This record gives sequence, C-alpha cells and structure tokens, in this order.
Amino acid sequence: MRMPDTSETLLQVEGVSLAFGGVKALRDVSFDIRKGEIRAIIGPNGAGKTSMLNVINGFYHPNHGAITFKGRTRAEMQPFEASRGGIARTFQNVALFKGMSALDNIMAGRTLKMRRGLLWQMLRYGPALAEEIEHRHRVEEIIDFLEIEAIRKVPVARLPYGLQKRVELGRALAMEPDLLLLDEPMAGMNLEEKEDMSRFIIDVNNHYGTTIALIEHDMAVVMDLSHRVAVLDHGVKIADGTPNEVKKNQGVIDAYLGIAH
Amino acid sequence: MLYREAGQFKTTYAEDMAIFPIRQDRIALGILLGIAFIGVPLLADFDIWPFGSDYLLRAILLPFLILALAAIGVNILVGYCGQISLGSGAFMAIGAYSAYKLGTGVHIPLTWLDFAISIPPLPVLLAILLGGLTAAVVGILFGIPSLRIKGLYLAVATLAAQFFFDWVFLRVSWFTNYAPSGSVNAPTLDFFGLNVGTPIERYMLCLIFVTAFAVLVKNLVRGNLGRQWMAIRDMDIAAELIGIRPLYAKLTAFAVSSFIIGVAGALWAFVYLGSWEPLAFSIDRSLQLLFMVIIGGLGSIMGSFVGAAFILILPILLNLIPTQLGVPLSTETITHLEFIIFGSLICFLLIKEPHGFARLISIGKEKLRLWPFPY
Amino acid sequence: MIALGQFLEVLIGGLMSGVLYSLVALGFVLIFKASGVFNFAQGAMVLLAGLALVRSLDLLVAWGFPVWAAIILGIGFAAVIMAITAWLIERFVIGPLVNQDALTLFMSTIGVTFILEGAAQMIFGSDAYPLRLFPTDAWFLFENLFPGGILVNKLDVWGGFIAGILVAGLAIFFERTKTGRALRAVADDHLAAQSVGIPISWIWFVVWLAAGLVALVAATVWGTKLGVQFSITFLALKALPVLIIGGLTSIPGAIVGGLIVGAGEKIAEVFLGSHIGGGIEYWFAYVLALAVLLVRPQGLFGERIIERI
Amino acid sequence: MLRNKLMLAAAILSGGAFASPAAAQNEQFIPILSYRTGAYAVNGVPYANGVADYYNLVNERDGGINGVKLLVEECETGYATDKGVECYERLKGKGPTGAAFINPLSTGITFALTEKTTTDKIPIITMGYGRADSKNGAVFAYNFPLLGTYWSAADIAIQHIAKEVGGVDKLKGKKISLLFHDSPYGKEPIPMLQVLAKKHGFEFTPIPVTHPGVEQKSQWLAIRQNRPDYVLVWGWGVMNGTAVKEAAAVAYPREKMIGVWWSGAEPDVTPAGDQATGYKALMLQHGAGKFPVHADIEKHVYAKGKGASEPGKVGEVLYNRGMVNAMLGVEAIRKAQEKFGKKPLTGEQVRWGLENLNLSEARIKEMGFEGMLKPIKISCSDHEGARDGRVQQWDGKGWKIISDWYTANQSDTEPLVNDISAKYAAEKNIQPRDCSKES
Repeated sequence: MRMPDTSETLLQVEGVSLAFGGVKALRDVSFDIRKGEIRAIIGPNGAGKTSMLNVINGFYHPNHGAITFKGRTRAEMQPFEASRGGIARTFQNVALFKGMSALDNIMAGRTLKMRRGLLWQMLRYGPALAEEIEHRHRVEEIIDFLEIEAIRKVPVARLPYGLQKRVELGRALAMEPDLLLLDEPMAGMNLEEKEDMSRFIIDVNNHYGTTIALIEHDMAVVMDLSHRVAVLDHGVKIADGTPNEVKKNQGVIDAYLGIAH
Repeated sequence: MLYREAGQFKTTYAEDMAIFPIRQDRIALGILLGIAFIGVPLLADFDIWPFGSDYLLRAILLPFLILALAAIGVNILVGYCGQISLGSGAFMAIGAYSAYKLGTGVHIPLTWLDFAISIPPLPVLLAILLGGLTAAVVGILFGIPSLRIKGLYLAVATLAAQFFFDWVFLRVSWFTNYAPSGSVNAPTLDFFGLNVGTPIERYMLCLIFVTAFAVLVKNLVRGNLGRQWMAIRDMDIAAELIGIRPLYAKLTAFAVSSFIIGVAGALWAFVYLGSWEPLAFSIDRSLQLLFMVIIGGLGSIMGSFVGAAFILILPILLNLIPTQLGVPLSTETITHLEFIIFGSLICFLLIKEPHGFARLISIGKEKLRLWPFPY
Repeated sequence: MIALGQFLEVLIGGLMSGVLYSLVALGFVLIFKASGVFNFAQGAMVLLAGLALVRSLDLLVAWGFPVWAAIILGIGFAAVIMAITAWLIERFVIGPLVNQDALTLFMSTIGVTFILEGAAQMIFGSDAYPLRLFPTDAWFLFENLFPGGILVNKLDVWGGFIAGILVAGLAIFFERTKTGRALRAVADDHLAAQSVGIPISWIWFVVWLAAGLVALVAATVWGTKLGVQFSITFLALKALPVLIIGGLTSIPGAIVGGLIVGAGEKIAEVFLGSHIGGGIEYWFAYVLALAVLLVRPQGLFGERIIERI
Repeated sequence: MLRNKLMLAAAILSGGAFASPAAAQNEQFIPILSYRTGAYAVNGVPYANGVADYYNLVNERDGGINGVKLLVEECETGYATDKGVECYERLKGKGPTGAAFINPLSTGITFALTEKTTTDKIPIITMGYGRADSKNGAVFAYNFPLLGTYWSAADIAIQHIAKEVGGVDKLKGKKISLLFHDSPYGKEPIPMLQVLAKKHGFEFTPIPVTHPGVEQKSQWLAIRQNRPDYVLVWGWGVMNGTAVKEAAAVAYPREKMIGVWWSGAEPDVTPAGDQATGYKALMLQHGAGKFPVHADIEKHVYAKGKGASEPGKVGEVLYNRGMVNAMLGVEAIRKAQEKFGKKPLTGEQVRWGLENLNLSEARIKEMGFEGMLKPIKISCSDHEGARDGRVQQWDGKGWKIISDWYTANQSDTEPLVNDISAKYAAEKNIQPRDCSKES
C-alpha cells in the first residue's frame, strides 16, 4: 500500500457543531484530511458521519466551527463552492439521475468543465460539437476504467445496485475532484463487488492521486484501505489515527460494543 | 428483420452521438419529412384526396403542428426539467399578444417625460420571434419561485401566471389596440413579400417552424444543458452537489420553454385562428398541453408529437365514428360518450404504460430489434 | 374613505364564501393526505353527487314522498352513488396505479374527471336543476349602527355551520375510529401500514368514499347557491389556492386557507378592483397563494418538507 | 400496430369529413354548431333543439324547400373557439354545394370565423349576437347579425329605463351599471352604453364577471353599496342565475334588473326560484309561448317521434329563438332559389338570398310566426334588418311581456357602426362595397 507523498493539509474541520432542532448531530468535531491520503470516518449508526460529509460539501451548514479547504477558512461551505473547489461526492443511497443513461450521468459530472453557451449547444455545431466530443473522450476513459462499457446507454434505473454504485463513482470522477467523498461505497454489496470497489478506490488514489474521504461500515475494508481513521460516536470524535491505533482504542471498542459511557 | 442494427459500426463519437444513430430510424424519419415537406404540398396542389380539401390541412394538420410545437416547449419544462406547469396557456397568450402589438406597432406615450416610445409595425416573422422572446422574459420571471417551491405546489403556483395574464389581456385594452370587444385580428401574414394565406402555405410555414425548433431543442436536450435539466429533474440535490447551478438550469428551462410556447402561441393566433380573444389561451389550453406531454411521454421530443396527435385527433375521431357507423345517437349522448371514452383511454394508457407513448414506442423498437427471436 | 360598515360586510361575506371553498378543498385534502394523490376530479365528484341528489329528490317528490323523506332518501341515494364511484375508482384506476409517481396519479384523476363528467351528465341530465335545501336570503345586522346594516347571507352561515360539523366529524373519524387511525398510518408510510395488516385497497376505498361524501355535502350547499349544473365543476379551480395556502395535508389548513382566500379576494375586488378595472379576484387568490408559498413552501399548515440525502 | 391505427384513423377521418352521402344530389346542406355539453349547455341545448326541430319540420311538412331537402349535421363546439373552427372546417364542404350558411352561436367563434367565411363565401348568421359593427354589410358582406345587435339591445334597454323613470330627460344623474360576462360577448355593448351615457347624462359603470360566473359576491356587495338605479345584465349560462340569486341576497330589487335577450330565458331564472320574481329581460322580438307554428311542429315532428327536445320545453324562450333563427335561414334559401333556381345552392348564392330577404307581415303570418316576429327587410347597408324589442318580466312561473315595442335609434348606433367597421376595413384592406349599386 502506497503512503501519501505529503503531509500538506487539504481540508481542516475545526470545532464543528450541527443541530437539527434539539437533536445534536455533531458536537465540536475537529479533524483534518491530508492531500493524497485515504481518510476513513467510521462510527456506529447515527454517529454523524453522513452529516459530517454534508457539512464538508455544503449541503448542511454547521452552527459553530470553521472549515478550511485549500487554505481558505469559512464558517460554512456552499454547495457550489465545494463543487467548484474540487470536492466530489457519492451517496449512501445512490443518488443517480434515474431517468438518464449511465453515459449521461457521467457526462453530467463534466458540467463544470463545459463552457459553450445555450445558443452554441442549440446549433450543436463547430465549437459546441468539438467540446461535446472532447468531454466524451474523457468520460469514455472513466467508463473503461470502471469496466462499465456494456451498460453505457442503459438508463441507470434499470441497473443492478452494484453497477449503480459504480456509475455514481464514475460521475464523481468525471468532476476530476481533488477531494472525493464516498458515503458507504460498499453498502449492500457482496464480497466480489466489494473487492472490485476497493480496487477502484485504491486505483483512483494511486493513479489520479485523488484524496479520498470515505465512510464505511465494513471494518476489514476500512482497515485495509485507509491511511488514517477518525471515529465518531453520537456526534463526538472519540478517536483519530492510523488503523492500528484506532483498533486498539478502548473508547472505540466500547462504542462498537455498545457500552454506555 | 428489417430493423436490425447489426453491422452498423460507429467509428467516431460524433457518429455515436447523432440524433438517430440507427440507420433504419434515419430512413424512417427521412420518409416522414419527405411526406411532410414534399408529399403533402404536392397532393394538395394536385387536389388529391384528402389533401385537396381544406379540412385536413386547416382543421387537423395546422393545429396539430402548432400544438405539437407548444407541447415541445412544455416538455422542456415538465418533461426534461421536471417543473410542472399549469400556466402554459398564459405563455401562449403572451407570445400571441406581444407579437400582435409588435406586428401592429407599439406606441407608449411617456407624458411625464414628454417623450413616447414608438415602434413601427414590425415584419410578421420578427414580431412572432420577438413575441416568443417576450414570453421567455416573463417565463424567467415566473420561474424564479421554482427555486423555492417544488412539485405540486409549484404546479398550482403557475396557475397564478395563467389567471393573471388571462385577466391582463382582458382588461388592459392597450394590448388589444382598444378593440371594443377585446377580440383582435392578426395582421396580414407577409413573409418577406410572400403572402401566406392559403391553407397549404400556412401549413408549410408551421411545418418549417416546428421542424426547425424540434431540431434545435433536440440538440439542446442531448447536450450539456439538457443533461443539467434532467439532473435537476431526477435529483436536484445531487445535481447541485456536482456543480449544476439550479438557478441557471431552471431559469434556462423556463426561458427556452416559454420562448417556444410563446412562438407557438403567436402562430396559433396569427396562422390558425386569425382572430382571437384571451379565452383561446385559457386554463383548458394549459391542461390540454400538459396532457399531450404526459400521454406522449415526458422527456421525449417525438412523444410531444404523438401526444399532440392523440389528444387533438382522438376527440374528433370519437365524434365522427358514430355518424360514420350510422348509430342513431343524439349529439348530446355522443359528446358525453366521447368524454367517457376519452377519460377511460387516458386511464387505460396510464395503467398500461405510465411513461406514455414514447416508452411504448421504444419498447416496441427493442422488440423489433430482436424480432423474430424473442431474445 | 371606506365606510366601516361596508368593510365589515365585505370581510364577513368574504370569510363566509371562503368557508364554502373550503368545503370543496376538504375533499382534496382527504385524498392527498391518505394516498398522496392530487385528485383533480373533486369538482366532477361535486357535480356527480349534486346531480344524483337533485334528480332523485325531484323524482321522489314527484312520486308523492313527503319532502323530508325525499331529502333523506335522496341523500342516501347520492351517498350510495358516491360509494359505487369510490369503489370503481379504487378498483380500476388508483389500485392498478399503486406505486406510480405523483404526476401519473394526478393525470389519471384527470382521466377520471372526464369519465365522471360524461357519465354524470349522461345518466342524470345536463340541465340546470334548482336545489333548495337551505335558505338563501340575508340577515341585516346592526342596522342601528350602520346605514343599511351589515348583510350576512343565511346560506353562508349554513355553509360555515356545516363545514364546522364536517371538520369535527373528520377529526373524530381520524382520532377515534380504527379505520381513521389506519388512514393516518397509511399516510405516514404505505409499507408500514401494509405490514401491520391493513388492506391498502380498503383504506383507499374509504378515503375516496369520504371524499365523495364531502363532495356530497359541498353539493348540497353549492347546489343551493348555483343550482346543480355543469359549472359547479369550476369550483375545483377556486378550491386549489385554498388548498395550497392551507397546505395539502392539513384539514384545519383547508378551513383557514378558505378564510384567507375568501376575505382576501373579496376585499381586494371591492376596494382595489374598482380602481384597476375589476375582475381581479379571478387571479388574486392564486397570487396570494404564490406569495404564501414563497414564504412557506409547504403552505401554512403543511408538513415541513425535509430534504435528505 | 400504430401504423394500423393511423390507417384506421385516416379512413374514418376521410369518411367523416369528405364523403358525401350517396343520394344527396338534391339536398341542401346546413351545419348546426351547437353546445350541448360544458358550462353553457344549459342554454345551448334548448336553442339547438329549436333549430333542429324547425329544419325537421321543413323536411317533414313541406318535403324541404321547394323540393330541395335539408340535410343537417350537428357539431358540438362546447362554446370553445378552436372546436368551433374545427367544426366549421369539417362541415363547410359537405353536401352537394357545401354549407348554405353557418350559425356559430358564440361571439368568440363568430370573430374567429369572420375572415374565413368571407374567403370561403359562406354567410355567417349571428341572430341577436355577434359583432355589432357587422351590421354594415358594405364591409361585412358575409356577416348577418339579424334582428338586433348588442348596440341595438343597449339602446332598447336605455329606452325602456327612460320610460320607467318617466322620460329621457329624467335619465340625467341616474346610475346604471352593466354586469357583464368578461368576454367579447359581454364587452360588446360597452361602447354604445358609453355613448348613451354621454348623451343622456347618466352615470355608467361596467362591472365584469369572470367566466363562468359562479362567484359574484363582491360584485353584488359593491352594487349594494353603490346602489345603482338599474343593473343591466349581460350574462350567459350560470352567470345569469347566479346574478339573480346574488341580487336577492343583497336585496337589490329584481325589478331594477334588465337582462339582455341572452339573459332572459327559463334556465336563467328557474334555479333562483321565487327570488327571480320581478326580474326583467329584453326580448329579441319573440318571447316564450306557443304560436301556430308550434302546432305544426308537434304534429309533423313530435307526433312522429322525431322531436329533439323534451316536449314540455317546446315553446321556451331559447327554443323559440332557435326556431326563428332556423326559419330565417330557410327563408333566405327560399329567396335565393327565386333567383338561382330550385336546386341546392352555394353559400354565395344563399348570401344573396339573405341580403335580399324581405319578410312581410303576411308571410310571417303564413308561416305561423305571427306575434313572434315583426317584418324584416335586409339590405346591403343593413344586415341587421330589424332592431325591435320588447321587455318581459318573470312572474315566478313564466315570462310576461310588459312593454310595447321599442325600435333602437339608428341615429345613436349608426355612427359607432360606421366608425368601427371602417377601422376593420382599413385593418383588413377591405374595399367597402357601394351599396347603391347592389341589387
């Protein structure tokens, strides 16, 4: 396994708290993501993992705290700042565009990189067509990489779950992100599919050097994949470190075994 | 066996991205366009049944083409962008009345400035396109609430546009050039010195408009903007998180949709009706257009045509059948039966195929590709 | 200068006619709440119920039944018709469409609208039939305070009274009866409801029946006001903004929405409309609804829309 | 499969629209545009029944017009303009000579068809409705607003009010409101009433009611505050009955309401019950009741089971109006046959018949219409032919005639007719005919 080249911090979360009405989803959570690493966030159900990702890409706005991304500190992220800044995302329950083909879904991930305006697109001639073809090339590379050539024209609603997850990863990769957030990329998969997905995640990290933050329940996968692991429980960070350090942490063991503090 | 794409290899992405990548589809479309552009005028010119008679051209093909165009506009908003609108009739009206004003000359005295805005009567083609543009501007304005209001709530909110503009064109007599009855007459249809008067000329005019817009829209929806619209439709939150701006996507959908609906409205008024009142663009029209796109197929240009044909022609057929068969029913009973059958067919179709004719056709095509083998 | 008396009169009149819109809006809410179906056919159901009532009533009176007996039997007959309608709709339209998206279901109710309008008029006739169940003249209150007094229409008062009973009845139905509680369960989660053993088709039949009976109640009041005739179906369009302002899922919302729409549009028409040409109540309710939605996208009493991902 | 369906569709369409019945060589085709469904069916049905029954009578009793049988086909418009245009296109070419004339029974459809009928050379009869400026036959060669336009109606209504208040000079300072259906139909009288208001010095307030007119509370609350001396009602369908009921609710005297002749039939007052008692309306010459011609209809049509209406409704106001309308068309064809021969005629020939129609008192009596109609003479410059009316009042059971005949003042209406029709002619590049040279 490859270790990240640098210790440069890509994203820093400091003292983030988030509450919905009376329910506190996150309490004073701080952690960082270094450039090039695979960072895992784990924790029992309802620990606030997805909320944390939502805070990072601006879908939720924290009540307190600060987020520093690429050297810029903000009290809250906006979705367009996140996507423009190079944060891409997959979702716990696949959030694909159901009525579109796999190809179109991934092409949609190129939106930010396409420049031609409405009138050019309407004519679909000259520069507009050239742009469309250029991006199609890039998307086809991703399709090859994810080994989904056979299904590119199939509406995603008709695909099995495992393939949908792969298309969603493809859509995120099409954004050429600096930081890729994966929310339970292997949930509901069988062993073989999990192996495929793990391979893709490592390849993405290796080949493109993309920084990855992932949430995952399967401990074995997490321990194998990630460089560093943060553990949340009831919205509080209870441990942070390399997989081996976290494995030995008593708080983590308690949280997973459900012992009351 | 005729419908088989085996052996048609695409060697470039451009080829793969053509409107109709399958050769048989291209041939079928070519034939259809050939009939529409050359066949119909020839048949009409030689007075060959049934094209020699005005009825088919004036009462069926003309409204079919114009309403299909409007349905394409509605489909952009409802089918592609997922924003349900019950106010399409109003945007047809805006297109029609602004084209009318621009075609007859605009004069706005600004007395307090001691100045007047005067626009001489514009050529009809320009008036129609600017009518569409006006509708697009208003469309953007009424699209802004869609950033906050969603689903059926938005649908009812669009009724505000419908009823408000119904009222404006009834009450503000400036729009009707102070006609005492509020009913206005279209200017002469003079296109660069060519007077479009006979049914076949009117048909050709609408056909050109419809074909041109269908191609342009088809290009849009399979390009980047189309993908943005569909992304917003299918899952707006995820779309936003991959960098699609809901504001831009929704408002362009409102603009393009309203533009096309506006042009269709101007054509409906100028070319089909010739003389009209706001009632021609009432809520009934909005509902009719919505039926067309849902029955035809949301998110399908071809579906808009099929839906327009179905909704427009079915009632006429139902009306004709009893007289044809010589069933001795009163007009009253026939009309009530027509209602019942029409409603039943809508329900039946929705139960059989909730995604409309477009899906039925694509399923049919898939079967045809495999035919005669079942798999 | 607006006289206070006139203002009060318009306000009261507006509130009252708003309640009459609520009677129609309630039917929408019932169905939407339980099945997520936006029932476009509610107006047509009012027409059907009204025609069934008034035609059977006329016939019974002609056969020599005393009026009170004719009214009871006529209402019974109309209720049976609405039950049959509810069963047919559940069996042949909504049932087969279970699990389709909201738009498809909405479209199917438009199909149902055509069927009901055609069938109702074919069976019961398409004339205007007078119905006189309630007094339609007016009281003039506080004649010593305001010149001419404040006009209050008796029919409106009856309408308000009936709406009150209806809402109370529905509240009891939802809170106290087994079926009512089951309905609420269905509204919350179709799958959960099915898993505790409530047949969904039965629930939907009950909901459509309830909406049909609400339509019948609306038909008694509106039929007295307008005569039973096709135009009664246009009430659906007047009820829509009421529904939206109140929130699609709230029964009290339908009443409050009605009050707001009624008072708002009458005051606007009388005091504002005269300055800009009149007829503004045609769109006023919708613009009001739009304004309310901009502040609260789920209506005043609607369930908060929580976005999750 | 779809293709098959389309073929079937084409077959039915073509059959329905283009095939002419086999034995139709000596038949005159007349289309009936009617609305028996929708919001205005309540008024559309009795009218259409009257029209259908009269054509039937001509066939059954006389064997047609001078041996030329009438071939009739009805088409449902639902009062919608585009449906009306479709019906017109479908029916205009039927029969051996095409449609004799068209009667759209909707002001909106009339406006939409005015230009088309001129091109197709098919006269358009709009008896008691349509565009008031089309009285000027020099500009509107194919439009025939027979018996009275809305401008004539407005003038007659004001004449009656003047009589009730005790003279034209007493109109000064009176308040007259117009409660109108917010459509070309309802707006049509406004310019005339404005002219009259200026001339006589009464205060005129138009009050719009939006289609279909089920909700009029604010209008009537405003009327209650404003207390106009008279309220003219220009409604159609449910709007009429609702107006009467709301008037009762605000205790506005029904005696001070005067409906136009489209707001003065049985379906307009019966839903209001006793509250309608005292309500007045103009008569388009005829009123309700049975006349000698009804005996013929009962004998030749209903006795044979061919009647269109419930027998109890024969003789209602709108039924009678349908009959008069059909009769005038038939007489125009008869007149045209004098010139062009006793055979099926084209629309252009029937137009001549209409323009030269001249029904004397004797002829009216001969046809059994005595008491329903005064003599009518149409000419190139006057496509209206007659502008007489009376006022009737609902007594709770039936309509009673309460006034003498009024004739609309041409001096009032004519300047407006000339003005507006000249504008139309300019807009459409129509060279008005020289009526002195027409024969």
